[in-house]
Amino acid sequence: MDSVAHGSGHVDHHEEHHEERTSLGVSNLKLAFWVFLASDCFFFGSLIGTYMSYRGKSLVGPYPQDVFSVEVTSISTFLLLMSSLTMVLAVRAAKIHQQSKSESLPLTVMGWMWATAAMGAIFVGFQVYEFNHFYHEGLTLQGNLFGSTFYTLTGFHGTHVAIGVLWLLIESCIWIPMKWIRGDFADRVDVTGLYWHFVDIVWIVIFTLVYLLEFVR
Amino acid sequence: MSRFRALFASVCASLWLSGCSLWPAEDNPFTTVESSSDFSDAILGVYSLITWITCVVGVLVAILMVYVLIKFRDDGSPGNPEQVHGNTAMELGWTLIPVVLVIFMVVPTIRTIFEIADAAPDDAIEIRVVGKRWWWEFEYIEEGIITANEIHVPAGRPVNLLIESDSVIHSFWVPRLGGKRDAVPGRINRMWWTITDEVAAGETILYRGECAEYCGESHALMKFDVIAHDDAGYAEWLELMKAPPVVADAAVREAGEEAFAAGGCIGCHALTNIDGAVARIGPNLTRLGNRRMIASGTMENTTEHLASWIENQEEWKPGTSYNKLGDPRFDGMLIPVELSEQQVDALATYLSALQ
Amino acid sequence: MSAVSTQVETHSHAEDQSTAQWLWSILTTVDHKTIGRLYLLSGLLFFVVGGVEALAIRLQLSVPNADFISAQRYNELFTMHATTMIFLSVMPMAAGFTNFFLPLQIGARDVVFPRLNAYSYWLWLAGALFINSSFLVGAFPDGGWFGYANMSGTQYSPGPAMDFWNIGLMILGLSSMTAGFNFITTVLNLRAPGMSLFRMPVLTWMFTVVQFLVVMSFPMLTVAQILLLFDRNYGTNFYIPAKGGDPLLWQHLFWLFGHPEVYILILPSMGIVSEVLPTFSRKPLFGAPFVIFSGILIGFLGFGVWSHHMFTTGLGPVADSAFSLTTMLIAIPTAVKIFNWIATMWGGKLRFTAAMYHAVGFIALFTIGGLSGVMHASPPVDLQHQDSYFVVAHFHYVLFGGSVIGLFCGMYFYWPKMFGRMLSERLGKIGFWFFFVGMNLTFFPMHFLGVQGMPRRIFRYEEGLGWETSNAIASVGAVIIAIGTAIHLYAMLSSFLRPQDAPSDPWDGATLDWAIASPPHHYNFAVIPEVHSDRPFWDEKHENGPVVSQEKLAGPGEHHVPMPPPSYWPLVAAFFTAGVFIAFMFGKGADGFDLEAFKVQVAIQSVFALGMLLSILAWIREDATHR
Amino acid sequence: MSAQAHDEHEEHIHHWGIYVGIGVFLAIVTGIELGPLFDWYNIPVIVLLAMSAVKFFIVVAFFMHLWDDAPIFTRMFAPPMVGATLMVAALMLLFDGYNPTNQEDSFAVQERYWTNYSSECTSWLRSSRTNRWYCASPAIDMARMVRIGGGGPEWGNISINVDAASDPEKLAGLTEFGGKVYSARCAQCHQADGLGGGAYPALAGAGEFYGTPVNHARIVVHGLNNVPINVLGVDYAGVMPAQNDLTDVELAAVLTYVRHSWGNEDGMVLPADVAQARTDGPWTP
Repeated sequence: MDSVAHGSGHVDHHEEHHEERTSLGVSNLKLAFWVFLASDCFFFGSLIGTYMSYRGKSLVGPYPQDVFSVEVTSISTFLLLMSSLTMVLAVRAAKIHQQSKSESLPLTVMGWMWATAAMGAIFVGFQVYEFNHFYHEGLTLQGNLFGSTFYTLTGFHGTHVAIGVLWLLIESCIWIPMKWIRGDFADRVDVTGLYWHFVDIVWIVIFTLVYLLEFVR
Repeated sequence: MSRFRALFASVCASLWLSGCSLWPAEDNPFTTVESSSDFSDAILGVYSLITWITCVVGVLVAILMVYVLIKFRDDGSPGNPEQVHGNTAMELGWTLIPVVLVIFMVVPTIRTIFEIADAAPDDAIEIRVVGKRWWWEFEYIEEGIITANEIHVPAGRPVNLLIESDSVIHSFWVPRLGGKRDAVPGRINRMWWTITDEVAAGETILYRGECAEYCGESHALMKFDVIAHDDAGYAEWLELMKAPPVVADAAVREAGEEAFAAGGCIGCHALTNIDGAVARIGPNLTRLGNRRMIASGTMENTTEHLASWIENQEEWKPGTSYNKLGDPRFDGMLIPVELSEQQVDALATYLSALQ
Repeated sequence: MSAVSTQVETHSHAEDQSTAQWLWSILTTVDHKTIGRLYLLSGLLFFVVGGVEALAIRLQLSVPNADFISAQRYNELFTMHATTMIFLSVMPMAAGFTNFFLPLQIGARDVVFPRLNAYSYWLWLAGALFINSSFLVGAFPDGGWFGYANMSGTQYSPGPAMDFWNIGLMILGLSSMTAGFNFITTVLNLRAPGMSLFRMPVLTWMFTVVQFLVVMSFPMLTVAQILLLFDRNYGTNFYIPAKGGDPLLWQHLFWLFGHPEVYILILPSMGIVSEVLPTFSRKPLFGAPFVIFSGILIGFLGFGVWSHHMFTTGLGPVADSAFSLTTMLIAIPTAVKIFNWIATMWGGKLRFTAAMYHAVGFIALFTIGGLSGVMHASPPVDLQHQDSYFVVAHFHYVLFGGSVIGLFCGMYFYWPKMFGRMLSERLGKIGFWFFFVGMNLTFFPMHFLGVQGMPRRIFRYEEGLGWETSNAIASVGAVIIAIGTAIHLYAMLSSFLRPQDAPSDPWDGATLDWAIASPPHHYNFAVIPEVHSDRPFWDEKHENGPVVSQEKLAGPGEHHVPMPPPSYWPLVAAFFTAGVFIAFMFGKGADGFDLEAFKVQVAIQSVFALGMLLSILAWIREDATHR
Repeated sequence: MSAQAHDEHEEHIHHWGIYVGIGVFLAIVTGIELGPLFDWYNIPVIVLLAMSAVKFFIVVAFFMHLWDDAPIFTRMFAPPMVGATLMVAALMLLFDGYNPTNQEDSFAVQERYWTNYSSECTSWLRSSRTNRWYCASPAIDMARMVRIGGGGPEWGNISINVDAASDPEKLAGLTEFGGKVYSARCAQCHQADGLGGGAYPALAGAGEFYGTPVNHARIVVHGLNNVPINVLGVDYAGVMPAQNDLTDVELAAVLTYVRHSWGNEDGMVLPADVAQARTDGPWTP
């Protein structure tokens, strides 16, 4: 429910040539999105705070060492990292296409976005597999504190990634080819990129605090 | 208790409206400004200091405002007043004054925090306080006595309270003996005080307490008493509680014990003079006759009240009957069997006779 | 809501629309002014609802051992009184002023994302109606506005009551956050040329700080409520002590949101007073940058003080000292603000209009409330004050004496600009005195009740505790406040019966919003003025500075300036978003996780989520085609 | 998009090689971090956190372009990031029981829960990774858990070793211990004399109703929820609260006590029967 409706009804004028004047010279959409990321910082901050506060306080039941199969998780971490790379290349391609002012279909941009979406989808797939595997190992949402906090934190992150994949697919398959976005098309792809990178850095924090910290003496 | 603290407390207490408080304990049993323990002495010290500072500042600001409102009314003369935008010196001034006042308040505050929080002396009487849904269970850990809604303590000796809850969050508060501590389920909060009032031989002083944290329907009816004795009185109370009372009148005893078993009271209540009555789900009824109030401060302890309480708990304390929520986990009071009139009276007279 | 019927036209060339056309124009409005009026009037409506709940509470507490109202009904009343007053009355009224005046004061034609602005209002309305719909099901929330854990869990609040409260507040939280993104971007990006940040009016500064607080504090509430929702629906054990969970986690997360929330409630009123005082003292706000900086400082220190609500839960001396220090630090910027207000009046030519009455009343009452607050910033004192009526007195002085009287000051000051009609000064002053006297009669005795040890949220008290007289006086005072509210409402409703004849600058104001028509044309500024100081309109009128008033810049009457067309997608998207949240009500297992209930919930939720997705796509598509 | 904003970004398109280089660097750092997972080497916690922080800032600075983008974005993102980090640290401090008395208190309180908790685990799982046993049956009766004082095993434990004892010893031991459990948990409704009354069925002489030991155990372990039954000619449809928080031995003892009191002579119920009853699920007529 964190996907914010990105209405883009600028206050703008019918005359094409008269551009919208902004006081800071930055795009409204991008500025609003950074504010959303600031808010999401506190959202994940609270979830990570809950997980870290309850770490080691489970009375009973499977502990992290008992269930973590980190080979799977490290592969999905690599995937998410590389998807961040493809996303940056997509944003770069969008800027080039924007400057070249060509009317043709920005295939390179769509290509990179599909790659990102694909890797994101695989990451979510790994996440679902991991949840299933842990469930059969006895780690349930209701069983103990570790189960509750772990599934809530990684579950909400997984939902954010899923929303990101959906956003990438809709953008690359509907908005861009059907020209729903006109003019500042690089701006839209840039904002999608910001969301994806934010979700990636949150995973960097989660991967370290939840998984790696368990195996470090 | 460090000597310095006592000195500091007395100095500030004397500031407190020259000793005679506006709300004396006689007609304000829950007053927070009359101290009867070292804990509340310390609090009263900081309390009166900060109250004085805030009142003086409040009066000064009020005077300043009234002056400005009267002096600078619009006298109808044309033109605008001098367009003053600001004055950094004054800004600095009224930033530093509050800083000084804050320092003046913070230093004694932090000193008192650490004094209140230091560990209780070893010879303190340890009492486990368990907040339940709408009554208090007190357990004298060394003595092995379990009672409800009344704490008996000797004046002059430190009392260490281990406050916890087995239902929702309550808050243990005896205003005259010091601040409140929340009874949080899953955690033990400590508080200790020594009653400083002198208790004449054979006499007792009553300090009333209440639950301060919202805990459901009968949150308002969860009061308890702290009764201070002199050392002899306290020792005598201990024996009383340990030895099961003898009910002289045999008829009352038989009828009472029969009703106690028939009504299923044995399932929840413990009673020293009935063997097998050891359950701790309901309050411990040992020597119920001696208690001042019943149903945790809801009504005076008379046989009629006891009978009507057994008859209909919901009317006295809303929310206490099981079937209200139909949920066995509810800590309410339920008599599983319809008791006849005589059985209720027999129970009431029997329990009142446990003196 | 009938008050809205005669007045609100989205376009100033208001021909006689049929009621259906007018209603459709409301439902599809994207004009920040219409949304501002909707927020204000909805806030007023719920202020009356909250007031009635308060009267019922005071009735039950007027005499000892009263049984006008049962314990369960009383617990529901005080929960809904607090939730209604905070989330459904004071915040929307402040949002109404923010929506209406933030764009005007920075010289913008509208907010950056007009449809997102409409979406926020409709989502807010959905949340408000959803919480109150619990009344129809007979399950009014009874866990307190704070909903402390392990009492708000299924074991001790088994019914759907706390689910209504929990999910309703999540909807309200999301609506406030979306509005926050919108306003922060508007303030930063759509300022008039020449208006640097420090040339913005103080009211807009306070609105901006509030929006930052909203955006950064509501996530903590949302997370706390998600964890409570999982505990209640799916049997997780975040707050269940039996399995290692700690009820204090809820208190930490709730008050991490809670304290910034109370600054969200007070800063708009501080901004309004900082505009009203200079106008009626005929001189600039004394030390405006200091007032702005202290507002920012109050806002962000607000994130570091949350545990002063938890001094009695035994956090340990170190935590208590730290939070006591940060709490007392907030007293300093507050004092700076109060002294600056008084210094503004010093040397001025004070004109006592109804708005000025309320502004001076605000300073007096807020000072008392602030000082009584400093008293229990110190943990030893707070051990006696916490959960007693002293705290009730404190926060009613700052919330009623501060926020509410500040908002009513804003109504008497800005009504001509918002609705184009003057409010009767006579009724305003009478209403103020009823508020002032009633408020002091009600809440000052509560200080004494607190010192006499009366705990909060008790539905009944016995005689002989010394609490009788103060409670009786308080109940009488509450009736006087009710009369004052009635007088104010009468003044406002009767203003709609009079023609729209308010001048565009009734109080000789100093900021851009007074430089345009009352009520402003739908495009606000035909020509966006150049700003050279923090009081552009005052400089034009009194210091023959550069011209900013629209009459002179663009000539009188209507101009054709294209504005974004109305759109119904915000309403549709808000409906589906609310549906996604409300579907959680159906996923509740009787005792922990129940797969069938979860399947029903997911089915309903995916339908609404799909609807939300499609409406967002249509929303974006609409933008592309309407270009 | 505003015109002048566009020119500003015009020349800032980096060569794709930079991004790929950064991507590779991040991958390498992540690879190093995985060392302790496979027990190749250990990394001190501080170093691990530092490595993650470096990855974090690189992604924020270069992939999210905060390094060369408008400063307002950095000013918008940095304070909340610092705020969120401080909040996590504050919550960890407040919850780790910095206050020493909290620490040993919470162990004391949880130790009480643990003893109640461990005795109820009906099925255990062993982790294939650490060979540690852990409880896999999450169904814990909350009511019993939460009662700190009450409901404790104040009836002590059984005097005999049920499996080893001979039949007569077993019967005597079970009935003696069962009596104590009965008076504490069952007398409240079925009365001490087993005659019940009102909404509660009599147990004396109800042998043919509760039938085989496993059936009898199923009725008591899972309870009855408004199931219409007929005991000694009287119809009941009330609620028999589930007693699943009692252990197998306690239930076997109380059931044997019932089957050998007030004139009943209906054989013994053994812990194995109770265990079987737990898995068979609730009894239906």
